[in-house]
Amino acid sequence: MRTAHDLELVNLTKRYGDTVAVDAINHVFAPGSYVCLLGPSGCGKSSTLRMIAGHESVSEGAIRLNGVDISALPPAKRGTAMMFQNYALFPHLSVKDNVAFSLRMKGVDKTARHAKAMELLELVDMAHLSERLPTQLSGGQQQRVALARALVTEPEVLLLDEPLSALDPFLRVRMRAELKRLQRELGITFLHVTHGQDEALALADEVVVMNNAVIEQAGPAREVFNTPRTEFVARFMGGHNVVTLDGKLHAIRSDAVRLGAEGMPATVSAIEYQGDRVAVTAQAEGQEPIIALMSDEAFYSNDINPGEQVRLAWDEGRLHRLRA
Amino acid sequence: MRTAHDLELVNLTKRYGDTVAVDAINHVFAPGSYVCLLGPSGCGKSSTLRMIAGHESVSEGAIRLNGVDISALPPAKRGTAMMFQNYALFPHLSVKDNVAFSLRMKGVDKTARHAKAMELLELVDMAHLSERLPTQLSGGQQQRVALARALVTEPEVLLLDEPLSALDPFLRVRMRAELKRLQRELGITFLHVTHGQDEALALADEVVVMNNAVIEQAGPAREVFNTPRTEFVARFMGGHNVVTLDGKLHAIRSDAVRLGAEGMPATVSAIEYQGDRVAVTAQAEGQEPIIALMSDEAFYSNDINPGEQVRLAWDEGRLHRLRA
Amino acid sequence: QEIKNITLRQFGTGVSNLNDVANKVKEDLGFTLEMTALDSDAVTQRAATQPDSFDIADIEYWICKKVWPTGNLQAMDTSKIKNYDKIVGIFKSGKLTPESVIAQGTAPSTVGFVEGPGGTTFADQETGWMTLIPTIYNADTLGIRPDLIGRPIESWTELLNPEFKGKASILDISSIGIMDMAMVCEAMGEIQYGDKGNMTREEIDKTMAIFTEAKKNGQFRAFWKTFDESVNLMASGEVVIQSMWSPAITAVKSRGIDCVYQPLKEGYRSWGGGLGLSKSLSGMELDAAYEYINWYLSGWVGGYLMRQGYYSAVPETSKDFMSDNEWGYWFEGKPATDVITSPTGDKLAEAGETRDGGSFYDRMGHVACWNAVMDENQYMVRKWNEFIAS
Amino acid sequence: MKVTRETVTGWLQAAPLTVVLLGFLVAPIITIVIVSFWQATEFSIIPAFSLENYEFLFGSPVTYKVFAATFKYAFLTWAMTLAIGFTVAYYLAFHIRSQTMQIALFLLCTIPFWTSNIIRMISWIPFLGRNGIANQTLISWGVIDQPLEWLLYSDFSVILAFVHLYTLFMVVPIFNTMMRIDRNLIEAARDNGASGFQTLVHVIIPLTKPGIMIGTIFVLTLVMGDFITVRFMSGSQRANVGRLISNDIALLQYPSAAATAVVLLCTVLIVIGILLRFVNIRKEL
Amino acid sequence: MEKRPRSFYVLTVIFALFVLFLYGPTITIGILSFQGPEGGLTFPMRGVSLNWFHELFQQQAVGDIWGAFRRSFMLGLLVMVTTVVVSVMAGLAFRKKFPGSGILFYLTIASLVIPSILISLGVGLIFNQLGLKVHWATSGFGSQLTWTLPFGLLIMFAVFNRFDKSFEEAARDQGASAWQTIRFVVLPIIAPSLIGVALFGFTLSYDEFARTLLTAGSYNTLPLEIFGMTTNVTTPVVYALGTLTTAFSLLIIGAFLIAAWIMARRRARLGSDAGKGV
Ligand SMILES: Nc1ncnc2c1ncn2[C@@H]1O[C@H](COP(=O)(O)OP(=O)(O)OP(=O)(O)O)[C@@H](O)[C@H]1O
Ligand SMILES: Nc1ncnc2c1ncn2[C@@H]1O[C@H](COP(=O)(O)OP(=O)(O)OP(=O)(O)O)[C@@H](O)[C@H]1O
Ligand SMILES: [Mg+2]
Ligand SMILES: [Mg+2]
Repeated sequence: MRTAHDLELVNLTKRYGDTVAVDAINHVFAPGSYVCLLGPSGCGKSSTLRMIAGHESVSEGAIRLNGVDISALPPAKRGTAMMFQNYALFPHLSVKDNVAFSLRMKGVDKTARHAKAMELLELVDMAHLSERLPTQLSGGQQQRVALARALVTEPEVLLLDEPLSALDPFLRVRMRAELKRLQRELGITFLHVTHGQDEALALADEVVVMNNAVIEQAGPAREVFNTPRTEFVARFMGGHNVVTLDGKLHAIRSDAVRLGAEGMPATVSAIEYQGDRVAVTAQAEGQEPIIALMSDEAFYSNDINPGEQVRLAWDEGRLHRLRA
Repeated sequence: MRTAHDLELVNLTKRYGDTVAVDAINHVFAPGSYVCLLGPSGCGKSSTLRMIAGHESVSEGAIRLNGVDISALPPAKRGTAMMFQNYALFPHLSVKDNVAFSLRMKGVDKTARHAKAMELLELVDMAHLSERLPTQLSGGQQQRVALARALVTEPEVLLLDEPLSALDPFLRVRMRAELKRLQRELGITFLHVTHGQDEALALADEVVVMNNAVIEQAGPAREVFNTPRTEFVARFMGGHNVVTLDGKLHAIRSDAVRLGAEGMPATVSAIEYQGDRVAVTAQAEGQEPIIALMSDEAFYSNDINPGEQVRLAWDEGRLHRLRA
Repeated sequence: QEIKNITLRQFGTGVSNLNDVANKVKEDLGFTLEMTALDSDAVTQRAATQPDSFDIADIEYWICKKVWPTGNLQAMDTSKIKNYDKIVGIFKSGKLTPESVIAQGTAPSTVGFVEGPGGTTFADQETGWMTLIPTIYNADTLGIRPDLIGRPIESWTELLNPEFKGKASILDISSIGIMDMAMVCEAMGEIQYGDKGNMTREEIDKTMAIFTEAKKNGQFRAFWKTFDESVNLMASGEVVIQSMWSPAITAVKSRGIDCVYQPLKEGYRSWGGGLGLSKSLSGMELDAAYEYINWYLSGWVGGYLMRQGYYSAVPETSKDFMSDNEWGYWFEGKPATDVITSPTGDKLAEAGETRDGGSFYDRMGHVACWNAVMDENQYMVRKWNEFIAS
Repeated sequence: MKVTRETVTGWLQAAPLTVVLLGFLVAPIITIVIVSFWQATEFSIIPAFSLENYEFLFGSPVTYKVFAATFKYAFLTWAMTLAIGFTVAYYLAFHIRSQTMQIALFLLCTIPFWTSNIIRMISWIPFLGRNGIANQTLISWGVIDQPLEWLLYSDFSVILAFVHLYTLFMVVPIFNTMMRIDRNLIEAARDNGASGFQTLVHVIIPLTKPGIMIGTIFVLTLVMGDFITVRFMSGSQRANVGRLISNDIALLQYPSAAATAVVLLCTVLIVIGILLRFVNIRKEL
Repeated sequence: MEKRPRSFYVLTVIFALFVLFLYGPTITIGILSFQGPEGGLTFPMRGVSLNWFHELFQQQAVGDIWGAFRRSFMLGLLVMVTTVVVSVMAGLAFRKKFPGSGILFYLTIASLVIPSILISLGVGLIFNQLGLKVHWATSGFGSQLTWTLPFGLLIMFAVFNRFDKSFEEAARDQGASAWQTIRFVVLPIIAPSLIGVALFGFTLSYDEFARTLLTAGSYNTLPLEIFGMTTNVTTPVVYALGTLTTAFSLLIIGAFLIAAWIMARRRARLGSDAGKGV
């Protein structure tokens, strides 16, 4: 679905000397959506994001926002704003001044810019700490300030490079709910880079999986999870086994694998407790290890131990053919 | 179960000036077990571990290994070894020399110590890169080398401070399987600090949950997960809702909460897609938000949206009373 | 211990601390002489404060006046000096010729003798115990660039002549500079000094006032402190008239630049240097030191110094080490009959040229004052600092 | 405080430094202070308590003049070295991307320091003199028709030499601080619409302050303690406190030199003390 | 290659001018050191020759350049080694909290900011009053240390601020004694910075004038010798010396860079997986 207000990457390429970090990717991001850019380390996520933000020059191709090629514009003129992984808050400025920074650069007078800054700090629930210096804040608090600072420029697209990776898991789950809430309230596009697939699934309207400098698959979270197109996506998104049947690769969700009396013979090689579920890894001949995910009740009602012989079965209908 | 070969903390206390980082904790670790020390940031996990390792002086109390108080011994004399969060590989030494370091300190001659080092590198599958410098290794590779280096001293207890946090999620899952395998093969105690409860559940024979400088709960992973003793543990271990019934706090697993025609009335406030499952957050009167975890099939067969009125139900038997 | 193994450490300014001398000593006497060349401030400091750092001090008489009371030097027995009798009168009676009057300032004869080996106060006549054995001396005057001035210069007053505004210089060594100033002020008729070498505070104030005024008016391009600076100032044309030392003139000339050591009607400001022995010198080293001093006066060094334009304390012995042409040119003030070269072989004058100021007696006979240390030295120094800072 | 093994090790490790400082810093300063109350004749020091040196010092207009000149040189040199040093450090830190190149360029800047200060100073003279290269070039270009007298033996040449000698002492700490600035901050500023200049003013300069402070400390102390550059480059026509002291020393007026030294020392320490209030040197390195 | 902003070119020009300014005297010296035998310290050149380089290796009329050079070199090495050792020790000490560290720190700063001539004066006075002999290797050496040590220590602060404590803990964990930890872990890791300290120490000492002035004793160090030489006819020999020094240091630094480059190459040949998710 193309509208006039989308963000479009056209043959976007980034080279660092000989390494091609981003290889002629094309993609259209729908306006007002929460997009997660997902992929393993070094696949070119940050490079893509930084090109969009204007912090990295474009080697080839174009970036269009609202139909205009913005790839030669300075960062602040693009209608994008960036939130940095380590937040990059100015250590010498108070929270309020950090948020008001871009207004100050525009020459907005002090009262006006402070008023605006306070408004955004309200939005992220940080107004009460507006006088502090960044070093006096916890990780989560710094993150909110960084968010407020990025939003004060009223961008059409907010770019976030691994915004949650510096937080501990507990906080991470809380902050991601907050990010999602904000994106809904503001109705702008969030382009969020992560390498956690759980984060991507939880947040994204659209998931873009990158690998080796190209986009492997893009689509709604559920689509990408349920119908991975390639082996890579299947493995990377998790929750899937890749099995070879008749020389062809298929994906089967781990929770669709049953241990029972019939099916493929295999040896249990590992058992991983996950709280409310248990992952049983079994090794079948000619296959990569296959994981069967079962509820803890089901698991503990049978007594399965590593080394045991089991049989693996699944409904044919849940098998999903992968592209070679 | 006490044996002669256990590691015991007796009234172990650590103070930094006025802050009490560890407050008179007592615990016995069974030999040969994989223990995860879990808790939020700043609860005193690292301090505890570092006292055991001998890198932090003990303010009060004792640490006994094999019945002997080791708290005054130098690190290398304790029978413990530590693997550091950032690995702390000596940047000027090759992988092999890093692993052979402790033998060199003991005066073992070159051939002997290199042979031993190679043996351990085989164990962690890094023998082929033994000539490289640490900076030429990826995070995962560095981690294995650090592991080999720690194991070369043949410790009875291996201490690991957030060993996986520097890795990306994909690698993290792979490395944790490796850790678990090694611990089994070696049969020694691993004491692993983490703040990821999934990591703890997947790895640990025993989980020790700390909060505010004390141990909140300790026990087998399944016990801690299924029967959290306090509200804190219930929330921190995840997968649980805390509900107030008759003025008393109870924990109920999220996957035990059903949305249906009867039960507690509530409003759906958020929906989080998790791949093979969906978490529906609902707000009931007088309660904290309650999460119902359901399979994606179940979720998508009903059409539930934020703002909708639902009813929450569960089997009485699955409620679990919490200590105030 | 053999004399060959003896090492004597001598320090002084670069004027006479020449390696050629040390080499010749090794050759003639067999022992080692180590030479350290310092700037004139450091010379005073070392003589006064570091008696252990030297065996032989090559210093000027006015410095001796400061240093002797510290007890760092020992008096020398003149009976052990073979050529003592041939030393020119300036250093003994103070008179060059029996008719001469002793010039103002710290004349060498006034600080040349002490009462006995342990004496701390200077004697006013020959006693047989000398503080310094004189070695070198000269008469200083103003150096000029005749090519850039283009008219005769006859008086010290020209230094402050507004014609040379921004092109004059004096030296920034207070005890010497003040003497040049005094020569100028006296010549101008502004001040009548009782003793230029021992001014009263009032005289000092007046002198300084005149020069401070001139400085403020931009009379001076720079002040110089080292030999080298004076050469460069003159050679580069920064300055056309300044107080200067004789070899500096030679150095300027050797670059093919016209430069004259201008005799002036008011006379010369003179200085003399000699060798002193460290207090700690004794035994064989002391003997060696005497031997060295005797050798010093025996003519080779004298000739060497004379051929640079200085005078030897025992001119007679030097004559044997100079050609007739050289003796005639340097000592007698006669026109050169052949090219005159320095000891290191640089050409200093063509045949037919005469030395500025003429013969030894013309020059040393017209000494108006000696470099001096005055009673009001501290006061003078402070005033000098004011002058520099003004 | 409890004496642990750690403290003892600490003391032992600090001992050599302490010994050197006690022997060659504290003791000399104490000596200077004591001697400053003594008197001197032409040739020796008289150990007798007297305030005469200080009375003279504070009673003399020269003292104030010379101190003023010292401050003037210090300030002007500081301003120049800061401007140049900041620019150079900025260039090295933010415009040179490869670390090898940074090191190479930096080393390039240090090489002249291997030639004696004095030789380097002397060599300015043929360049700046009345008939020097600078004047001749300017005249041949027709920029001027009279040689510029103020190029040499003036405040100009003094400050030029100072800047030449000491700019590197400003470059190093500023460069060091700049290298510690998180590059993301610069990008964040750009993202917030700051122009290059605004980034400089609002982000880089505030964050470079510690380095500037340390450089300032270096330069100020070096200039205030100098006695030889002023002499050489002003042709002895100007004086600063250092020269006052060295003149006194030259004339063996040690007590008087010591008194001036004490006053200079106090001045320097006060100035540095004030600067140290703004920066924690140990943390900022 | 990234496109450079215009400010880059402006700043490059400024930097080039700065280098030219720094090298101005060096270049002047370089040119003048090739003066003909007749030439002096100033322009114009009177012929071109290697005469003064030749002269440099002959005995001078006055003084002893090579002796002074030898002494300065020796002293430089001595100061260098001491500076490295003492500042490393002090650097290690300052990482611990020990009573008196505050005072010692401020003393060090004082040592840095105190005008050089005061040290010279003070040390001279002390030796004088105690009747000790000043010598470049005792009083001169000590005086120079008051200048090089603060620098060394400041560099050590910078180094240790960036030094990861867990290296030491790892070493202790591996059974290294305190001394072994320093010897086998800390020193090798900070070695590159120690080269910096050493270079700094040597340069500062080699060029030190004021602090050695009253403390060098009978024999001159090179800067004093050069200063002493100006009391007589100075020849372009001093320039020849300067030129040789510069050429020599360029050579050393060049060799150093090449060595570093070769090392990097050799290591790179082993390959790298850094940054890869393996
Ligand atoms: N400034 C640079 N110079 C040279 N190569 C670079 C540079 N930045 C990135 N690269 C290379 O480009 C590739 C893509 O890098 P990028 O940072 O975009 O990956 P990423 O997906 O963000 O990885 P991560 O998850 O680790 O952040 C990598 O191979 C990387 O080594
Ligand atoms: N060296 C220290 N000096 C003073 N306080 C310290 C020190 N180290 C830790 N603390 C404090 O002790 C408490 C416990 O710290 P500790 O490092 O043990 O926590 P942690 O559980 O490991 O946290 P994290 O998960 O963030 O690593 C914290 O409040 C911390 O601020
Ligand atoms: Mg990235
Ligand atoms: Mg921790």
